[in-house]
Amino acid sequence: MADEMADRTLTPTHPLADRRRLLAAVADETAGAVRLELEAPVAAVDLRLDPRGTGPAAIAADLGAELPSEPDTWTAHPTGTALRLGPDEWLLTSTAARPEDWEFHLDEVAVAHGGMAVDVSAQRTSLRVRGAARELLSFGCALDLRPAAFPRGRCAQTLLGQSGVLLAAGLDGDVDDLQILVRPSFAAYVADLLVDAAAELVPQPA
Amino acid sequence: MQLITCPWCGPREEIEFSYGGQAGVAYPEHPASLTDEQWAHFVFFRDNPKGPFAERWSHNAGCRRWFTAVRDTRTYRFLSSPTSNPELTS
Amino acid sequence: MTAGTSAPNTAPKPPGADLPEHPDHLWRDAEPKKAYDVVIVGGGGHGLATAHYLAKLGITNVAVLEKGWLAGGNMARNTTLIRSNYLWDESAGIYERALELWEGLEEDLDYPILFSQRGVLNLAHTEQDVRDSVRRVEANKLNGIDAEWLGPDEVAKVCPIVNVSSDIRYPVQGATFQPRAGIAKHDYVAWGFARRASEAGIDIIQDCEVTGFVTGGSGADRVTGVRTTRGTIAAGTVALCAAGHTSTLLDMLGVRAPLQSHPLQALVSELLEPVHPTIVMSNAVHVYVSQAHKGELVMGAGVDSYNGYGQRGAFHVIERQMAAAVELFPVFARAHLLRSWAGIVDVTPDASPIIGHTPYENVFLNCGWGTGGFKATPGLGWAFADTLAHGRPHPLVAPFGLDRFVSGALVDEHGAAAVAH
Amino acid sequence: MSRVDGYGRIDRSRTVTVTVDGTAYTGHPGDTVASVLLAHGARPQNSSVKYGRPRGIGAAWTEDPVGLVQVEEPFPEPMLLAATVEATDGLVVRGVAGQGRLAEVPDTARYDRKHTHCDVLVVGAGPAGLVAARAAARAGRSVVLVDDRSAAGGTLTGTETIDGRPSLEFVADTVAELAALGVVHLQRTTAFGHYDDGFVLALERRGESARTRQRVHRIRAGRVVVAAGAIERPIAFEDNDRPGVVLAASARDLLHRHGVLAGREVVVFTSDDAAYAAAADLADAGASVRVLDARERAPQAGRRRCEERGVPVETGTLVHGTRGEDRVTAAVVGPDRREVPCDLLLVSGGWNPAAHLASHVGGSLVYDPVIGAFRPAELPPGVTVVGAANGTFALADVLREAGGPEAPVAPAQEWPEPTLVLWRTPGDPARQFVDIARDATVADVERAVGAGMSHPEHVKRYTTIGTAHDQGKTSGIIALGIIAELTGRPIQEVGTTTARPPYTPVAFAALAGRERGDLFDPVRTTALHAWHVAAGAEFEDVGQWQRARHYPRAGEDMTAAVLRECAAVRTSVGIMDASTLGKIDVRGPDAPVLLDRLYTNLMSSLKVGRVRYGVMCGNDGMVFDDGTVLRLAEDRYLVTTTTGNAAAVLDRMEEWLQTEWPDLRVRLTSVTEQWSIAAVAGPRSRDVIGAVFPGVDVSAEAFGFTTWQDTSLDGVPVRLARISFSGELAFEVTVSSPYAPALWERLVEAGAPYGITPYGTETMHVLRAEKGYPIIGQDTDGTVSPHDLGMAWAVSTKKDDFVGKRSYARAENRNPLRKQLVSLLPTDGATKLPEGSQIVAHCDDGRLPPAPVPMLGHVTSSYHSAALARPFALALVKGGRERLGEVVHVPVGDELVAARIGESVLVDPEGARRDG
Repeated sequence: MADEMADRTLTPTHPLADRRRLLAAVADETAGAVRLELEAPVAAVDLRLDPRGTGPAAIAADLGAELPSEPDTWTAHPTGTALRLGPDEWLLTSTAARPEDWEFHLDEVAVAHGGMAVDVSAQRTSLRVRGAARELLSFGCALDLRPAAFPRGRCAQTLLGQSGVLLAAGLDGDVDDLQILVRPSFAAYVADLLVDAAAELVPQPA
Repeated sequence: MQLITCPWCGPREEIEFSYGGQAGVAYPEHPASLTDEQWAHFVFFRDNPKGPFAERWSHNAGCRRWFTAVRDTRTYRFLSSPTSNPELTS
Repeated sequence: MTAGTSAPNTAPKPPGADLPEHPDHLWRDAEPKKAYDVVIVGGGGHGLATAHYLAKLGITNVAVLEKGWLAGGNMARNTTLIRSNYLWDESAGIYERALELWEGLEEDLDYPILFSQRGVLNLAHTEQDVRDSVRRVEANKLNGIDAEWLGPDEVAKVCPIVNVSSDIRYPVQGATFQPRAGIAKHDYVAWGFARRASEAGIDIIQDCEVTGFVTGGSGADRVTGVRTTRGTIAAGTVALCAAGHTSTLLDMLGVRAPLQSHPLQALVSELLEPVHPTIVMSNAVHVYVSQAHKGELVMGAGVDSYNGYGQRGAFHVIERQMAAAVELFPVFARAHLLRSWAGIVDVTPDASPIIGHTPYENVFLNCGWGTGGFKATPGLGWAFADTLAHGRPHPLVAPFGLDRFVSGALVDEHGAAAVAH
Repeated sequence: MSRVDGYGRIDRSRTVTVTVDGTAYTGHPGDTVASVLLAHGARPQNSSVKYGRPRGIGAAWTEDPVGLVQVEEPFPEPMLLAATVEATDGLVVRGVAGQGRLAEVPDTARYDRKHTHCDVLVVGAGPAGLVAARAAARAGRSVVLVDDRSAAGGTLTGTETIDGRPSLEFVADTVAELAALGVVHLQRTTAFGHYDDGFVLALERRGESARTRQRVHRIRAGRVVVAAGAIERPIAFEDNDRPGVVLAASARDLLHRHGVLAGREVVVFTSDDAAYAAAADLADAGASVRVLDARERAPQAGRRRCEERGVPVETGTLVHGTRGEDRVTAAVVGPDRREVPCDLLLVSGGWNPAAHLASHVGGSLVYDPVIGAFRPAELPPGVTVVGAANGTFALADVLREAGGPEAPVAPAQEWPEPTLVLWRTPGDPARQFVDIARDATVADVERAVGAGMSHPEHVKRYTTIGTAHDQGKTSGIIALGIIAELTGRPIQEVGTTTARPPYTPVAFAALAGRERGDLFDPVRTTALHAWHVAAGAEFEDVGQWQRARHYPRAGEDMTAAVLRECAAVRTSVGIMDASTLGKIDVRGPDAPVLLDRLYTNLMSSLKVGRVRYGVMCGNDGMVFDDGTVLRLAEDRYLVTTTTGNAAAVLDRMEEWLQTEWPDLRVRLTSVTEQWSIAAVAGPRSRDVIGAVFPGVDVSAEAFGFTTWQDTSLDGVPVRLARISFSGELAFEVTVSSPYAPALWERLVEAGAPYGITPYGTETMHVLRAEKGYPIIGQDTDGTVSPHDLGMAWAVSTKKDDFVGKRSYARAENRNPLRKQLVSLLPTDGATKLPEGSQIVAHCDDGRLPPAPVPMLGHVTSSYHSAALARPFALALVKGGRERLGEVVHVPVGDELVAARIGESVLVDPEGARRDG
């Protein structure tokens, strides 16, 4: 992606650029209990396929990894992840491709199988919560986020406060973390909500 | 606030869903051939039973799929496991 | 009362915390007779008011059938707002007639119904709110209804506890104000009507649920009697005043009406020193609050989204209402939610009631008031009694016939009516 | 000082000072305001709501019908029970006379919500709750245990033995075991509401010094175990409201929790065994105690314990009343009304199960004549009630019922005597208080019943019994009992009143939680928001979005700024952020079919590369939304919606697609935030676009109106479309949102030579109004059809059907007097008609006729026009298009303003300007 970017002088702006410092401060304030990080934008398409058709296999062959077959789960592929959003809907991300190429390429494969791919790279922005992520989100999310109920590999579209979000558990695997994908226009609200809730994790003076 | 079982996402909080009212009210084949009264009944009139009611719900904050379920309007309890549109489930 | 007089060290009473005494007799619990000229199904506010005004027309061979305890449905559960500042002429007509009657009701019923005209503010928070508000105020004025548009500063003068600062999420841009709007004590209103009707010889029959209707002859378009849990009662005319339960009755008659019954929640705080001099409603920031006579804050929450006859709603609706209340009235922060409950409101596609003829020539319909039923009580009772007496819709209710959904002549209060209630 | 050494779970090494009604009292951590007052033999200076009679402390916890205080410091809070307010240093409270007082300043304390999930939620950490929680936890369930008191143990005082050990040792061990088993154990936490599917709301009081003062736990449990105990039942007798009349178990609780002896000379009036424990304990603590048992026989064990302590027990004896002024000095006993001196009169009429939480979710109750109370009957799935809450009172039975196979054991009670159910004793009903909080007496109940009221709800409303802060926790059942007596019906038949949330009062702010201030409702902003802010924009709320309304320069008001911005667009070039428009990618072979069914006009005939304006209606034929439709490919469209309706339009399209036409091969994807849109409008817009995109031939011939082209800027894909909402030559520039700020800068830079002017929504509204383009939601209100808007041209006659078409054939839609969109020009050429103004017929005398005045319609939009150099308006007028040229009147304040009806298009009706 770096080379692709090289010829571009039109520079992108992160939707949460003005919250970066605020979010970073949380780690210190909570004595490391929880960390909030902005993630670099990635290419993403909304993939629609008949799950009973030949499409999923074709896409899997192209990606070199199976699409998640279970509801509300995600799988990794060589350049990104595939999150299952619905019966006939997946979100496919790539850190390697340019958004327009990612759409064009996957669409080509999908259309041949009665499906389609639509570029949604800028439709969501991503926040990563590390550490006490599950507890932090419990202040605004009604979903059962206990590891047993929402283990690594699970994802879910749900509500965080009053904003729709797409949550994914443990994308890195090593440390317990949650990824929050949210619409850019709601991102500041979600960031402020999390920062406010993080105060609950600040160690109380004895 | 009750749990509603989305056929795809499983049990979720009521606020994630939007209500679609009575299920099984089909759009008329030939609206033009209907009398004003028949058309009015399609547009405005819906059953309002005290008891089991087949309803449409949409899991708006989740997978955005519509499904139908039977619920008792007295107890609010869902009587049937929701069934989603066959076209859309694996 | 003796405890008062004989009580040691009687201190001054706190303002308003005390309520007037009730009469020693309210109504006769009647046994159903074999037949009545008019059978009113539903012993709520509308049924009882209709009975009262029928009596004024000299029609007293009347039964009011209540399936539970008198006025125990929405009448016992509503938040008692009375106003007439509706947009459309048709609505303004019936609600304004009701307000006129409210203004004389205490005398008419000889009952302390605690009608208190403290005015209602309908807040505007967006440019479109402002347009809709001005539109409604101007329409009200031309219809002879008291109404004014107030800027934020004037809003603060009328109700100093409203947060009119510009730094809230949806700043108050102004409000419509109807000074003659008010509240009344719902139970007393129902009991006042019941007492008058009972005095006039009308039978008030509780624990009497309608289980079916007797139609005359084969496929006849008349109902000759009403089957109830206390026997079959012959009826000359049948008036349906069953609010949220109307569909159940209509199903028995094989008649369809565009009604959906939803839970509507309300709540009160503990008794508080007077702090809120008027009534405030806000659409954008959903708040609806007044302070009742004893000092409790009375609030109406939103209508729950789904059909329900359970007389209970979901808690997130209450939580959202509380958030809105604290946003607009910061001083409410430590007031306490004391009790919450729910009624069953019958909602129509155009948010206006359905009144008038049914396919049965002697069965008349009154339903679909949604959240507006209480304020209309005397007006509806007055016009519906006239409708029953003459066998045709009174001009004030004529626009609300079932046929409007066929013709398309709706009275759509969604767009412009301020927040419900 | 009635503090007793060796009693109480208070920290005597530290003291706290609380001020009540101006007097400072010292207490200890672990005290409540009530226990501090009683320790000093004092009471809050409050008087009753109706008769102004003195009120003391009636009970040790939430069932107290009296004992209300108003907190003044650290922050005013109305109507709290002295018995439930923990004594903290510096606390200032006062008694209340019926009404509480709210603070005049906003509450800055933090409140929040936390979601918790568990297999089993146990409500109550008394003996039943502790062993129920232990059993569940030992079985490997995830357990949450909440209890409203400051410490676990419930009614256990330490005098009992469990598994052969002092009960409090058992409590301590169990609490430790629960912690070890990972149970989430919350004290000072009241489960106040129970909703469907195991959803329980619990309020945690974390203390005034905590960062977050109160927290609402939203608990979703697989099973809810209600172990909330029972509430002791008083007995009504004359002047039973007098300070010093206290529930027996409460006095015992005060002794064992707080080391407070509430009286020295104690009379215990009971019809139940439990009060004997209170008698014995108070005697042990040094009080002189006398037991008056209403029953003919006293329980053997109880009698023995009393005899051991020299506590006389009289059976078959009733208390008829009390003597005293501000507090009780004697009990009036027996038919001969002899006076038995006392400074504390304890009462126990038995126990009422606290099964409220089961009732919240529709659990039914049945009257049990043996205990004289309602106990749970039918329970909803997933709900269990154990222990006293279930009507099981003896400790041994409670443990067995709640503890399962590993239940601990307690010695069985020897020879219990059945409770005598006694609502009142003989006496003057007007002095016998049923609901002390509401000053409601037996006489009031008699009057209610005499007035024809038989249903408890009627009596409740007539007498106000059960409506106070305690919601009738002690009075409700007595009222029912007396109604039953008076009407000669069994209680079960009289019925009960339903328990509804909350179990105890909860502060509004606690329920608002985090949804306050900035977090009350999300503020949605576009990728260009920072630029607008820097440019000094004024914003307006459109739904949750904040859109730049105008960009005032120094000294400009909105009118001036908007006139300037309008002029710039009409004479040179302006730029606006149109990113909030809803955008939906419609994709699939049947996309044309779907759009033909949803839009009033034809979309299948739209050629790839072209753009068409479309109108969407509901089944009722009324305009629901509008926007442009770009055909991107044979099987692909990009649909735009109004800002406010973006979500609603997508929802409606999905609803049609999924529930009516699932056979259509189409998929919908929201791309509202994927793409940002800059609208560049004005005669010089071509120069600006040409400069930024030199590779694009922007000539009218190569780039015609209502066409679009894809291009790129520095390798970033950009879409250009010639769409105009102002009537001027205009381009919409669409780019992936992260690149919008950079692209916008390029456009502004390129426009500098032409004085490119950023303009906001207000200017956009003026420009479109000059062209007669309606704003859905402003010029429509859900009762307006496309024909009413003069958009018959947008309603296809070729299509058999589309959503709403059938409704146009209805009688009302053919009514010639339907309101139609027209323009309105004030004849004085100066008055800007207020939006929303009503329109009446021309009044020759210039005066309004008396009300009601028929209305012809109303002003939907009204502005000052730079192009017309005058104010103008759009209006919906009955039969408007038949009235062109007519003069009507518009009431503005006390004036009648004459205005002439005209065509809705006022600027460039022939559309000559759109090509520049």
